[in-house]
Amino acid sequence: MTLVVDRDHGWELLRRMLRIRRFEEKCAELYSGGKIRGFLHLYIGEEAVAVGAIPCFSSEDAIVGTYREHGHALIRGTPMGPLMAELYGKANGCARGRGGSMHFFDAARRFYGGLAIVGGGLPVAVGLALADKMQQRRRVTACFFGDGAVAEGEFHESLNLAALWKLPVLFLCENNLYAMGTALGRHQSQTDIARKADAYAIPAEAVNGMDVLAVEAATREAVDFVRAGQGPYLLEYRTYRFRAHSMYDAELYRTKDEVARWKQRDPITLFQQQLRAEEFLTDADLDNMETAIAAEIAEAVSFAESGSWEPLEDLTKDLYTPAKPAG
Amino acid sequence: MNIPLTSDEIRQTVLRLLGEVAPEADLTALKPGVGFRDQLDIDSMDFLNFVILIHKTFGLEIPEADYPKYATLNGCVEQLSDKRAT
Amino acid sequence: MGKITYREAVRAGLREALQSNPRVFLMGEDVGKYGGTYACSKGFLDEFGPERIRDTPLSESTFVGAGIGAALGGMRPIVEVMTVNFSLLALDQIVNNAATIRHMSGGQFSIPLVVRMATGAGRQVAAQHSHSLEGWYAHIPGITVLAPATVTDARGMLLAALQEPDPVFIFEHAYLYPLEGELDESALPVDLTQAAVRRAGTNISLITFGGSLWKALEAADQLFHEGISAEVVDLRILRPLDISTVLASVRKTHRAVVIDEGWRTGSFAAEVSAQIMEVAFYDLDGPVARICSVEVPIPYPKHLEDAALPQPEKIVQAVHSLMGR
Amino acid sequence: MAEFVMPTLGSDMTEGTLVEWKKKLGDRVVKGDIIAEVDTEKAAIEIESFHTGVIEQLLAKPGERIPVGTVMAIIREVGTQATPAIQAPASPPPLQKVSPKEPVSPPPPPPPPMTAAVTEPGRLRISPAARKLASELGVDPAFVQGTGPGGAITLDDIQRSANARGERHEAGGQQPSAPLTTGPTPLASAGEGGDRQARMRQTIAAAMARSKREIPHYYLSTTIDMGRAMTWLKEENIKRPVTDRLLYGVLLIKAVALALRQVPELNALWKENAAIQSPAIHVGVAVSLRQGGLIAPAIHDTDKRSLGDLMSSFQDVVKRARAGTLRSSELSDPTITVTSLGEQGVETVFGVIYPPQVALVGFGKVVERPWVIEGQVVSRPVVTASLSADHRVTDGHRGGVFLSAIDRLLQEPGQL
Repeated sequence: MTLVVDRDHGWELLRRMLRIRRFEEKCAELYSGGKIRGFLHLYIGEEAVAVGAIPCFSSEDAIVGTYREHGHALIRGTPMGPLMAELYGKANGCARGRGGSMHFFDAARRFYGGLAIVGGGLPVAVGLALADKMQQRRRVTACFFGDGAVAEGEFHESLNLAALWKLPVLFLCENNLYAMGTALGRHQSQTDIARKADAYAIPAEAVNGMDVLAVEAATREAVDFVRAGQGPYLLEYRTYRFRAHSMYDAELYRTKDEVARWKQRDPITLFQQQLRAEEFLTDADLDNMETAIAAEIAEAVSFAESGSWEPLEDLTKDLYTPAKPAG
Repeated sequence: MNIPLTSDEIRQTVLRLLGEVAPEADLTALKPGVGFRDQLDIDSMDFLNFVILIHKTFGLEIPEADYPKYATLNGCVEQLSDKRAT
Repeated sequence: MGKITYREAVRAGLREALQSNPRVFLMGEDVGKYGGTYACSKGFLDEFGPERIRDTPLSESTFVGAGIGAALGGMRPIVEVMTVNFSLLALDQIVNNAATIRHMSGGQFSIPLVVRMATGAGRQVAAQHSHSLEGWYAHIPGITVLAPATVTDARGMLLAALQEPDPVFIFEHAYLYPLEGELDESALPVDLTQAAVRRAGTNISLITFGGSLWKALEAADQLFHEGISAEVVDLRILRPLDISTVLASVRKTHRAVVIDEGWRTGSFAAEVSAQIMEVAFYDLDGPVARICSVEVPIPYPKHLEDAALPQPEKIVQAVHSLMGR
Repeated sequence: MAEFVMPTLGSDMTEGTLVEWKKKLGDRVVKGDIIAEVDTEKAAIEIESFHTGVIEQLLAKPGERIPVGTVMAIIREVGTQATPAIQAPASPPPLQKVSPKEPVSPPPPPPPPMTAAVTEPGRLRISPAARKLASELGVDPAFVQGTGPGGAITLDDIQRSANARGERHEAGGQQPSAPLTTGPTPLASAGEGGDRQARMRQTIAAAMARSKREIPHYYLSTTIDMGRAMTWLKEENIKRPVTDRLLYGVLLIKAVALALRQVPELNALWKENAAIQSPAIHVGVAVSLRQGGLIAPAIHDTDKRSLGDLMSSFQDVVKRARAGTLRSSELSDPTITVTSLGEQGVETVFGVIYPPQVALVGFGKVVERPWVIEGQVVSRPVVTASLSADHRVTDGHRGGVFLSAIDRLLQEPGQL
């Protein structure tokens, strides 16, 4: 187990994970209250990945995500208010309310969103990296995808092209063991996802996705590799989602005790214990954190509640760039 | 399924049918209690056509003996309301 | 007869198919352990076993192509693509193999394949999960395209499709699954050649299919109370289109509104309108109106999604303007 | 002679650039020899000749862009006469494009359909179904007010205008006036509605004046017991659904038609100073047009038709008369006219004959009158039938026989 070097960094990692956890819990609550509609895919249990990985990228780098992207957007820096407003579908949402839970976008932070078709983001990430390479920009594109995506042709086509053209893209597989309702072993012949990268001569590594420090260390190393122009790299974060695939799911595909077993490896609980062991964390510290986070969430909710609906007349606005007439 | 029409809807329909028989007649000033033939330039041919339209629209068999009951707007509405209710 | 939900009707059709023919098997995303995204194959894994109820990886192109291959190889596959949104990844297999091989091989092979997928919007799941693209599929010669809108069609169309020697695509509007309806057992197995007049009328023909049928019927109800008698025609089959039933209706009413949840430009409604114009031109008392989706990616917020989709009020308005009211 | 043309070099390639000729004028070339090198966007390609012979002419020059299919050289096949050299014009003729695959530029996309915009001047906005109905009913759409989308004329508009059109004439007098002259009904003539009414009036006036001027009318009338007829009619109508019910007017028309069989002289037309009996009996029925004006279209072969058939054509004729959409033939050849003014309260009609007819029968209103049957005074519904006849053609005696024939016929309604 890697050691926490200094307290502030330890606090920052814990605070971020808690921030995601509480935000997602609030979402579940608001969903059942009918405030959030449509699909909602929660990130609870996988927080260590986003918290450990995303800060390794510079503000210049690009992030391409999936429909389970609340945590990524929060850590990337999009304020909680616009995210909550987007979940409400309000005009002050980060995509003006048009996308909802699966489609967060933030151009200022080069967050190319939630792209909700499984595997759909991979080719896009390869393209972003191609543009960087052709314009000699030392930037990295992070491409998050789930274990389900490795079954899509786009996964294999993207890895091949990225390797062929030595493109600065970092493939980040969040393997939470289930593609919606199908366990990894029932949809992959080769379940060691990192080994799939060998077929395309892409260096790859499996990482304990429940250990935020391990995620951070492995990701920092991979980012340096890619930023040095040595071509793509793949990390397989082995993690687990404690909640259903989405808010419509009876979880028939896994057993209760399996979930319970994984909860013993809750990344937040584990990290708290480590901080306490290294005397970096007291109950009071934790309470302060939780209070601050709760306040942030409350403010985000009121920001969303106070937001207005986009006027009907704007239905076709921004279908094309303004120079061209809409429609 | 035969949704029972309100009396106002029946009145509207009767006026519409009357308009088809006598398109240029001014139905706005029609007195509901007075016979059509006294207010409008309608002859027996027009009245027969009117009765035929009532028959087709409301699916009712109207014996000649009942013609007088359909001579006024009120008469028509009254006849058509209870008849449709059966 | 009795009231069942559209979902249960689909499941009953699937079960009967699986029970009646050992060559029939169901393949698709989460059809097994998960019981189907819309629970249309709930309990099937236990009842029929993993050999005939196959969960697939998320590889639409491959498992649809595999369905084609299995059909060529003598099986009777039913492939479930979760939604039409994900079927885009399999369009190459559908257009270039399923629809083409028979003709291109000079009639040597036939591909007895049924593909089912959900379609349509209305559940606020935003643009990438809310497409209505049946019209694209109805453009492809070599396949049959069905749009069951009623419980009876949902129950009967699959079985009828399994009698077809060539590929059949069944589009089940996602909004319909939970809705209850009257199952008419006497109509089984259903016919796959004719449109159906769901409500007779004399002043105007409302022509539609799939999920929009119920909006057309609601509009017809509103119009009835205004003294306008609207006839509602459910196309049921998009390819081959039964235009004669449509023309019989338009020749009677002289007016037509086509309702289609696809985007207006190049929609299936455009094709229906063109065929009406080409054949019943001299029976038309006004231009054929179309009520389609506004041409935008379907937005997540309810008020915008509702504004984008066809609605009964929009149908009624179109009828009013056509009738000069 | 064989032509060497630019071949297709790829499914998406429409033209190539000649890099260089590999053969000179007069050279022998064998099928399969490389004859030229052509450059496409993709690559430079050597092209073989498909003919064996001698190069007669080279029509293309290196560097020229040549569409697929264009003749580039002429090869005289071995053993054929050298053709006189085609005069190479001073400047190379533009290579005419013969390539069948020349994609014809698609016609410009049709302009988006104009919705409310007015179509170009003179072109009427009218629905196809309405245009068809207008021609069937003889209505001129130019004068119809459109209520459809964008002011377009609809079926209802045509139907409404047809129904209303008859009414646009100023109120005519009670006197039945002559039918309008023959030929297409003037109602359909162009011109404002107003002056059409005036013209209708003028025509009626001319006919009536001529009738009074030329025809020495004599008048007879008789009162007919309608008891049996009315009773029979009541029972008959009970048996009939509302759509097939009869009006008593039909009995009168049929009686007149059958009576004419007994007195055919009254069923004649006066032409060139002589009455020509008509082989067929077409009774013209005078139809009052609501805002005045009159028209008397014929019901063809009136005597040969059943009461039910007569009733439906009677209804049809009245409807079309009032819609101003009668066929011209119906106006031109009634052989006698019947007019019934009972509903207007008239007891006896002293009508004016419609030239060239020679008789007119009028009926008043049916009234209850004391009536003696077998010495008993009873109350009976009676009607006064009157005959106006042309004394040049018939005398009162024949007129009387005719009227009593009508009377007798009405006493056996079942036989009508």
